[in-house]
Amino acid sequence: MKSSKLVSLSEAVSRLVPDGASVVMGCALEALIPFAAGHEMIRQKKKSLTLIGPISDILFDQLVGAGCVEKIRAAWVGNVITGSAYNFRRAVEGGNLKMEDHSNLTLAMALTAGAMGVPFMPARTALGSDLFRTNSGLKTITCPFTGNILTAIAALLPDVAVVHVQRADVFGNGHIWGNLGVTKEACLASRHVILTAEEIVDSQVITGDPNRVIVPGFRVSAVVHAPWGAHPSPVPGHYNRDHQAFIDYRNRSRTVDGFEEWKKMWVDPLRDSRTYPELLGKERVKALALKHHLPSVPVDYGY
Amino acid sequence: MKSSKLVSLSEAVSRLVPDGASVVMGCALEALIPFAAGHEMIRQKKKSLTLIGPISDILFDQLVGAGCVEKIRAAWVGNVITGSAYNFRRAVEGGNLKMEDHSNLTLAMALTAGAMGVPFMPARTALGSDLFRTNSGLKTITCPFTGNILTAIAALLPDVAVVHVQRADVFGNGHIWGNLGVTKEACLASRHVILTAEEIVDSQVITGDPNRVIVPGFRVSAVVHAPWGAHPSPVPGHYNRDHQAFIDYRNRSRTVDGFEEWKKMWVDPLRDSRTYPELLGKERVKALALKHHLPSVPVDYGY
Amino acid sequence: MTENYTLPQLMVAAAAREIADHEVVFVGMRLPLLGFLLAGSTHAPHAVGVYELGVVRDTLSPEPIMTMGDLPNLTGACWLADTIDIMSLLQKGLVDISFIGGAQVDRFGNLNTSYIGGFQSPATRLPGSGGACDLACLAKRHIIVMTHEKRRFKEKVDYITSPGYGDGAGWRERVGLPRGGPRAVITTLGVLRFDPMTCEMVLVSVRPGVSVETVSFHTGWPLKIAPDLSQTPAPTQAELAMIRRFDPEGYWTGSDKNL
Amino acid sequence: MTENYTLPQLMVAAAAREIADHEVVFVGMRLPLLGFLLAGSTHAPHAVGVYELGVVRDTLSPEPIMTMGDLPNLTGACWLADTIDIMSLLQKGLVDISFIGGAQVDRFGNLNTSYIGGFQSPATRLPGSGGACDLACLAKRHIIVMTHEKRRFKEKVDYITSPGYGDGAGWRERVGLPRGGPRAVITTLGVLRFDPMTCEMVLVSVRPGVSVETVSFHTGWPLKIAPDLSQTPAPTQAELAMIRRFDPEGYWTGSDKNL
Repeated sequence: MKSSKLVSLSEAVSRLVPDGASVVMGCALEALIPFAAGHEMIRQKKKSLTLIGPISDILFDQLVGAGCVEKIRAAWVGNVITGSAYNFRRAVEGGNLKMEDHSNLTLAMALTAGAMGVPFMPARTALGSDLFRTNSGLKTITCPFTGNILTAIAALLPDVAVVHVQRADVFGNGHIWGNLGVTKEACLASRHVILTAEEIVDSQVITGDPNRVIVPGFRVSAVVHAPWGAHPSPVPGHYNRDHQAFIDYRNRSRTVDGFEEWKKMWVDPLRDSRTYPELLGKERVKALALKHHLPSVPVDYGY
Repeated sequence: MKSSKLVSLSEAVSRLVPDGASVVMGCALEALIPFAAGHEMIRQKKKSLTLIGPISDILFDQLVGAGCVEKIRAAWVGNVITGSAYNFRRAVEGGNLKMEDHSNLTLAMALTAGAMGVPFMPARTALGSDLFRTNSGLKTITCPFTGNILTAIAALLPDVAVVHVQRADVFGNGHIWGNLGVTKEACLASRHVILTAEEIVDSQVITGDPNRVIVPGFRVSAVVHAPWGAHPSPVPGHYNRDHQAFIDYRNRSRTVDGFEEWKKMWVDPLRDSRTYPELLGKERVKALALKHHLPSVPVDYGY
Repeated sequence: MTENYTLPQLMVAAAAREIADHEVVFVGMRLPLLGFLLAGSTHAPHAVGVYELGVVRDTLSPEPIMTMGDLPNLTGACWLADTIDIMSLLQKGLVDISFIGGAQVDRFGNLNTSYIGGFQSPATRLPGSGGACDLACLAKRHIIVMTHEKRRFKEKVDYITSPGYGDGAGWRERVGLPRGGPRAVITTLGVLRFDPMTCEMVLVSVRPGVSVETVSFHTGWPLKIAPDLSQTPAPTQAELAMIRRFDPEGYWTGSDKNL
Repeated sequence: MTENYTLPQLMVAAAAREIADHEVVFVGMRLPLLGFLLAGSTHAPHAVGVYELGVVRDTLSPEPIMTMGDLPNLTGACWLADTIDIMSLLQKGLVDISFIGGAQVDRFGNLNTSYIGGFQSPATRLPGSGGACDLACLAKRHIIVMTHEKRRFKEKVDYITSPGYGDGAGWRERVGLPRGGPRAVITTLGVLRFDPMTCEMVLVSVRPGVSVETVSFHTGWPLKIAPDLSQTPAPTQAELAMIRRFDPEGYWTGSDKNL
């Protein structure tokens, strides 16, 4: 029989995210951001990581603040509803962080190239912009058919993709729904995939609807049970976005000391992701839970 | 309010498939082949069509036999379980059909380029093959980053994609499940999209599960109710593949006269796509219907 | 005069007016998101919103949203898909209009949201492009929405995150951009458009109570003024009511803090 | 000797033996499909099957299937996706083994499934590549399965649909192919492999009851014979029982008609 890939968050991160690894996260943009996994990287004091992702919405800022990051390859690093990411700003302005500037499209196409197994993708974006000056993975080429000037975007091939899903089986088959961002491309482009899942379910729930599988189990290296593992970002079917947490983080992270306080409160106490809902507290859990349930109409995979 | 795009098959084909049009069909490969729409093109005596698709499994052969086709851009034209497509063979061997040879990957990437709005895609396939001699949309290029020799595949931009789906609303939002082939890319690459649907359903069924939508309604030009509209190919959730029909077609189409007989029996009598099940007969409908129903577990799109 | 609206409300209303019915709108964050919702609930009910997260919707969300990633924005969407699908609509030229904010802009509408003070040793690192560069390159037209200050309206931006008209007429074609360019700049002081011949920014309307001199003073180059300069229309009561419905807490439009 | 198996059954068994456990197999149509099912139910239970339609599965379908598009092949799959996703696994080098049939093959394993007699005015137009060209270019290794006849085993094929080793050693690297090449040819008369130095086909086993002379006679070039030539193992009773389970009507393996 197939063997289970279910491990603890601590084991997944310690085995698959060595110092110096390149990690793609926050692939669904504002939703399903794997905060639990990122916080475990902070607890394990990872060093010299390269972070890859479209916008990250404060997760990258937290890893930068904790000193885990050497380089970021991203389109945007900030706090969606408040603006600046302060650790990120301090690090770049202090010359302590390498930056490769993408747009959302160049990043998506770079991961698509990695997923498809080609060394680059041609695009019509970014021409005339200064992204070419702060991203060595962009060059201009001429189309062999039309003569158009195009942007060639070098493939991104992360060491590991960390993806939060709603439900997964122990073999690594996971369901995701909602807006998908660059999740599929990131999984296929990466050497390893870690799934953190709100729920671990019977395999038949997953293989009973194979169109919702984001990446086949044989491409996944580890599955972790991490309820509320994407908080404060939203998880369709599970919980709403915790806007207040993003505002609180902005306020705390304005100073280095404030960030340390935030970290002491939200990252350090946890040794096992299963206790996160306790840390969050019953009231907040209740406030963020779905109030209106809208189940999809089933489809038939019979024969 | 939004206006309905629901029209008869006859109107959709007459309005959106003029003589000389390029039409992509059979996008899910062996499943969901839009035979009803293809047969309507035969009844309307379309001329000089360019057909685009990965394998087509006898649909292209039927249109060639009926004299509708000037050119085929495809990876494979035949009958999956019996081999040769006889009208196609006769036409190519007689010098009456232009052929552009693709592989499944070059065709998928050509449509992907069309969908993405770029003039070509780089690939690592087909190098050293003679596809380059019978497809002017393939050239070799050098990767600007790695120096690798690559195949550049020119974008395909069909005039119209004809796609059979399981269920759609009248606004053009359609659900598809099962293996998807190149359906999404074909829809996005094409100027117009015609959906033929097993069922027309309330819009809330579709927008209640937006991850199953194959292409957003604003990109769709016409929706047609065509029950059993993909027979004899299989439709997940609705009916199994009618193997005997493919074998019968092989036997009939071995000669020009045999093909004409087949056409008289299966294409000419129909005036309305909704009456096809009558032509098929109750027994066959029953034999092909699903015997084992396996509904998916719903997911929650609430908030 | 006493104004019964905030500056963000004025800008949201001005942004909404740029959207025509039946258009495909690439919806961004903050004020442009509200502008799209306002347009969709007033003069442009058939506008389709596409969101870079992987969302297409042509109806209002069942509850107010703070950002496009909020779950009500997924409920009843007509497509939930991949970012590349949405960006491909843009790259193919199927997006009619989009909106971009910026920290710095020059007279040709080139925008900087990346580095203040040069990228080698920046004084300030801003969040970056996100989708803005793509919108500026690939939408049929885009609208710039930003605070009007001299330090932001610069003779030359420190870094081009999102190309406008480069150094003037013909530049976009020369660098290979397939279409588009900025159509208007909606600011805290008025609205500017671009001269079709020179591609230079021209002031076409000023906010009620603001003088041309004030606008010029806050602009870092000698500002061109349209001969038929008008007043930016104040938001109507109906528009204000609708904006309050979409931003009930006033997080975005209650004061000027979040511009 | 009396054989208690058909030629297709022999070939299916030989094809199955090429698959190792835990491998990712790009599953084709006809005999290779049966070979994969046989391997998965005998020595390679952890093999993963990927199908160009957009299917990945690591369990047997709940009912026998005639072709990969049959609905039982979707039931319980671990991924239903786009063709480009499956082909991308291949292009990235994640597919260990695949199988291809052919109408013509030459000594370097180049295959023709497109045009007999030159593409300008072909005597016979065959269906074409399908995914075969991609498998031949991009799988880590591929296996050719075909009828052994002189008109098919040609000094030079009329058209290269699916590249083998071109004109010999070093050719694949020269044209830019990233990996792979044919590993074996399973025919109605025996099994051939490729000399690692010259990349030329070498007969390594013959079917029970067939002589080397017969194989040479049916080959269109002076055929190299392995010094340790053996006999192709006949399918075991257990293998035959399993093949009959997957092809209960004997459509593919009941006689030699569908080779």
